[in-house]
Amino acid sequence: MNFPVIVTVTLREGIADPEGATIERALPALGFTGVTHVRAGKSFRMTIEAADEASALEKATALAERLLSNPVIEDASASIGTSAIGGSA
Amino acid sequence: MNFPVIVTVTLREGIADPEGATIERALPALGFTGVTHVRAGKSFRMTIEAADEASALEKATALAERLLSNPVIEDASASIGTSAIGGSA
Amino acid sequence: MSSAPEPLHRALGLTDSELDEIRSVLRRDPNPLELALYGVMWSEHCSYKSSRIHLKRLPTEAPHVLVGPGENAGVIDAGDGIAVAIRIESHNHPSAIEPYQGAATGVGGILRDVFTMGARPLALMDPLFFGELTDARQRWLVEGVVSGISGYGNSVGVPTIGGELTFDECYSSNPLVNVLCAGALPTDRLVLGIASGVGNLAVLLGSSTGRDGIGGVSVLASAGFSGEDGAESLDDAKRPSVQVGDPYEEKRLIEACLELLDRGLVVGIQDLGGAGLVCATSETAARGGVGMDVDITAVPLREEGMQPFEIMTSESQERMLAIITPEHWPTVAQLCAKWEVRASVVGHVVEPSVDAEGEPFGMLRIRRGFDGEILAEVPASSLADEAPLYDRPRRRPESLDAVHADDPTNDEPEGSPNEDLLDLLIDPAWVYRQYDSQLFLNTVVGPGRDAALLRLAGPGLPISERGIALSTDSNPRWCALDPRVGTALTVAESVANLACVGATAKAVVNCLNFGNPEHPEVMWQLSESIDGMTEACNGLGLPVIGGNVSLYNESGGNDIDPTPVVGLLGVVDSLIAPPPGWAWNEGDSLVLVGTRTAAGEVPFPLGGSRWATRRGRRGGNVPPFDATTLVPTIAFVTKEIAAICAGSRSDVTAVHDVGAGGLATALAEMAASTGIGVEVAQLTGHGELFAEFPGRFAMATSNVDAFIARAVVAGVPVVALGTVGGSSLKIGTAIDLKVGDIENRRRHALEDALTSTD
Amino acid sequence: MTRIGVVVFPGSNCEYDALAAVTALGAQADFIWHSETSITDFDGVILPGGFAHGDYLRPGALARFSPVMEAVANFAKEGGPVLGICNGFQVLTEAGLLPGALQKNRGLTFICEPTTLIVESTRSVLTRGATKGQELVIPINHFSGAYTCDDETLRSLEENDQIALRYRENPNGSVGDIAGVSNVAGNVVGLMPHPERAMSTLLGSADGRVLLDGFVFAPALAR
Ligand SMILES: Nc1ncnc2c1ncn2[C@@H]1O[C@H](COP(=O)(O)OP(=O)(O)O)[C@@H](O)[C@H]1O
Ligand SMILES: [Mg+2]
Repeated sequence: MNFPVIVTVTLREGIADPEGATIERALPALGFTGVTHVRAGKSFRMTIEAADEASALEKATALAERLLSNPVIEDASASIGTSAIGGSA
Repeated sequence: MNFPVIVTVTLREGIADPEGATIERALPALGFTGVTHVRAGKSFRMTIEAADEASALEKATALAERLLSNPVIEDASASIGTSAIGGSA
Repeated sequence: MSSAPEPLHRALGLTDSELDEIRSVLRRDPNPLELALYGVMWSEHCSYKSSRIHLKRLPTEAPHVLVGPGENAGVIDAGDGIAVAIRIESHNHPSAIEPYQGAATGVGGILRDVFTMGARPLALMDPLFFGELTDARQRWLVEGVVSGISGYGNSVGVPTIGGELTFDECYSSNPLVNVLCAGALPTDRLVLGIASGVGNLAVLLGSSTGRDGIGGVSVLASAGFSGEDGAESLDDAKRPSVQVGDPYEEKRLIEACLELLDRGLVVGIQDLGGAGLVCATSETAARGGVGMDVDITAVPLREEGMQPFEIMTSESQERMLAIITPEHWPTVAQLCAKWEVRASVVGHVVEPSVDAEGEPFGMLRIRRGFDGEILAEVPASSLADEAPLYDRPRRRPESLDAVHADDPTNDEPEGSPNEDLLDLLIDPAWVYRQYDSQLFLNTVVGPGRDAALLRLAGPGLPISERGIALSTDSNPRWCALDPRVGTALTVAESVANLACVGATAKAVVNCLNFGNPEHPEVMWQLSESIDGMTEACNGLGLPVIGGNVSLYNESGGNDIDPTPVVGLLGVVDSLIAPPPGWAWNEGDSLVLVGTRTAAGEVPFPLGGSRWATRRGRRGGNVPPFDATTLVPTIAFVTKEIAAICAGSRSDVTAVHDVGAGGLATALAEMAASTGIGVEVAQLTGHGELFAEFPGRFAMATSNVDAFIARAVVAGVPVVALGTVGGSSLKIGTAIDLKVGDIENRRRHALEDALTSTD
Repeated sequence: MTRIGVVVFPGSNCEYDALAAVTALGAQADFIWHSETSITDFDGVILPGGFAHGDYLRPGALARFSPVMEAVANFAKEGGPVLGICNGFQVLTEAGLLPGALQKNRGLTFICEPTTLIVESTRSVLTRGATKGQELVIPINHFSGAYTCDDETLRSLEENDQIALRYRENPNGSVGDIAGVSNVAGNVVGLMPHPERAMSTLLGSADGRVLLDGFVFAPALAR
């Protein structure tokens, strides 16, 4: 079975995030107030073939930790998505 | 009230995604099979101050569309997160 | 939306008379696919139908020209068995909607034009034009475009060694992003985009094909032409035609193609640019006078349900078409596999057909399988070379007389000229610091000075002591006042830039950015500009070896100012020491080489100068172009500096041409670059501070008598202006500024403007 | 004759420059394609700059899985000198052969400009020809060059004398102004600046020779 999966990668707490900080600084000028703690990261969508949801998630977690993030500076988490892209194939 | 929000930005369907394609090509050699339709994107976590969840989401969506993505090639979506980062700051 | 269904040919951008023309070529009605092929190939962008009759007037020949206009890139013989290929192109419209990808794919496209010739790309340049930075959208465009060029150029591994940066209201809705690429090859390896040899294979290399950039042709999807599967949805038609670049794919493609060429495995090679596969197959077949069968099913696709018209016209990036002999196919396939470059045989070179008069011609056939159904069948050259040419109406703008009369030359400065000068200073370092400008260990003079200077060296090239110099120049302010003289002066400015690094100019490429050619005023500007370039090139003995025309740069009915961009390539015969820069030494004498005033004691006009433009004074006249005084001055400076490059001792310590912003700006830049001031005793008038007339040089010398004597012998006007020293720039009674303040203002001008938040 | 291997990944782009620098010093240099599984007959290995595998995902993230990296790790384990320049440094950290990570520059733009480096340790194979405190003008050219590590790692780097080079003026936000680090043994070293671009005054600086000469000509030392 095919499962849509989303992996999100964020910088670990304590690691400086200049991109998030830059966005946060720019917000008030654009009229957005009350937005704080902006952290920039990456997201990956994919389709994973597995026997069931649990094993799809397991596979995704392994992928997230081994490849999609650098544990020295990043945290990763995987979840089953509502709509992965490209199911049409 | 403060709401943890996650904004995800992905390339629109039909727009080439060389990063996703390159990652997908590399996977089998790393022992990951059955992973397809990999699409790389960005994610942003933040804390939004708003009266209620709905208006936090509204603010996040406006932010996502106006600042965090270029609608010509990207789709953005906002959701209330389970755990926004950075309460400690 | 209009309700009356538009005839298909018009929806595809073809006029009724163009449809008639197609009918007479085919001697029948075209089918929708054929119509789509003509639609893209006969577009202004691909066919140059409005500009071609004018471009023919440009001088294109010189003994060192190996390939002139018409090929993917122009090529000159640079000596020592090395040829240099160069090309410039625009990517204006894509950059306006997605600045990062628009600029990035512009870089990718120009690189392919150059390595198509067998040359390894060694240098990029990026002339950029935006609206004023007080507008937030312009700041977004600048950041996007610059990071797109940086992101693609750095990653693909070609240094960006210069460019231009112009801000003017007229580019607000229509930014210009031009990119130039130069590369080098062993002269004996030159290849052309020709398909020859019946039985040879056309191999598509690189990326898979998606629906990228199927701009206008996508009407076919909504016009009910759906092939047999009818799978397309309305979404397909609305799909943005933005292309995404993949520098990693391009890098591997460059290495694979150069290795194919090195090993003699290809007969001809052609990049896929505008109009994609139909352009590459029809051009190679037309040049070779042979036919070509294309198997639509052999093209690797990235998306499902793609129809033949989409496959043939897609502008997916990072693709090349190589023509090879069948026996080389296994080796080619293996080599491509090593570089992880996809390779597929998509075409067969076939016997020419014979027309009604018994003349042979190459037929392009699009088929479903090489032996399968024929979906389209048209003479290749009718697509590639036989688009109708137009002599569109031209008219000198009626307003021009009034514009000329509104002359700022005698305007008195209001307030302090010190402030005027500080306002003119802008260091583009914020831009070029983002570009790898050093790769290949060739960059002797990088971005930020008058011209870039590179060692003529690179992987696989014969050893040489030579250098090549490059400059891009434009002056839309001049060209708005007088497109003919303005263009001629732009060429002069470029030649002067090259002289500052000791290089002798060898060849010109140009990118002609103009408005809507259906406006007679725009056609007049274009024609005048081409005449001006012709006049300057003839006067300076320079061939034009390539170019690009970008029309329809307009928005809301307003055309941009005429913006011809000149790219100039020059050669330094011996480059073993760096040329002097802008940095003079305490105690040097400052001299001005070149005429101080226009004819007699008349000051140079200030029309079109940056000084006047900043004050909102956009009228007046430009100075005349005069090759007879320019040529000896340029030759003198070139010789002085070339001697230093060749390792000779010299009393010349600094040189800078007087360009945009005039003499005051040139001196301020020199002072800022070294931290040492200068005192100039007197001036002929305030106009002399800011007048812009190319072919004049501010130079510093440690032996003013010897220097002046040499200039006099060469018959070149020269005058000692003052003495270098101290910590201020003082010019007569007009300017008195601390060098530190100049440096500070100049260094931060761009970043301050980009980070302002209003 | 000393023979240096220059590893080439698809997407590397400074491999010719590294080759030219090594040959200019009088040694022999040859490319090692990333699919090679062993490194034999080399006295030292350089991982050059560029964008291995497009730098997709993260710089070095995919390159670390190239077959050659196992051979590089073995070569290093046996004491062979390994130098990662720029992207090569990023690959070495991703592969765990050097501590820390390289993040996007503080200013979020690519930077190409000359920097002044201070030699901090002369213990590494790269800096052994230099003197402690020596200043060298060497250009940087990167987007992700901000050296990052946690406090504990930073302390151990200092304690073990693993910080080879620091910037005089920090251009990118690197922790502790760090420009280059080595492993504990000193035979694996990575730096963001490009010594191969500073080999001749014609191009602006010849200070890179001090570093590369040390790397190329005392390779057997640690073995
Ligand atoms: N967009 C850019 N990209 C790279 N270099 C640039 C760019 N804009 C300007 N430069 C560099 O800055 C210097 C000054 O440019 P410019 O003012 O156009 O010079 P000039 O007036 O002498 O022709 C040149 O060396 C040029 O190459
Ligand atoms: Mg210029």
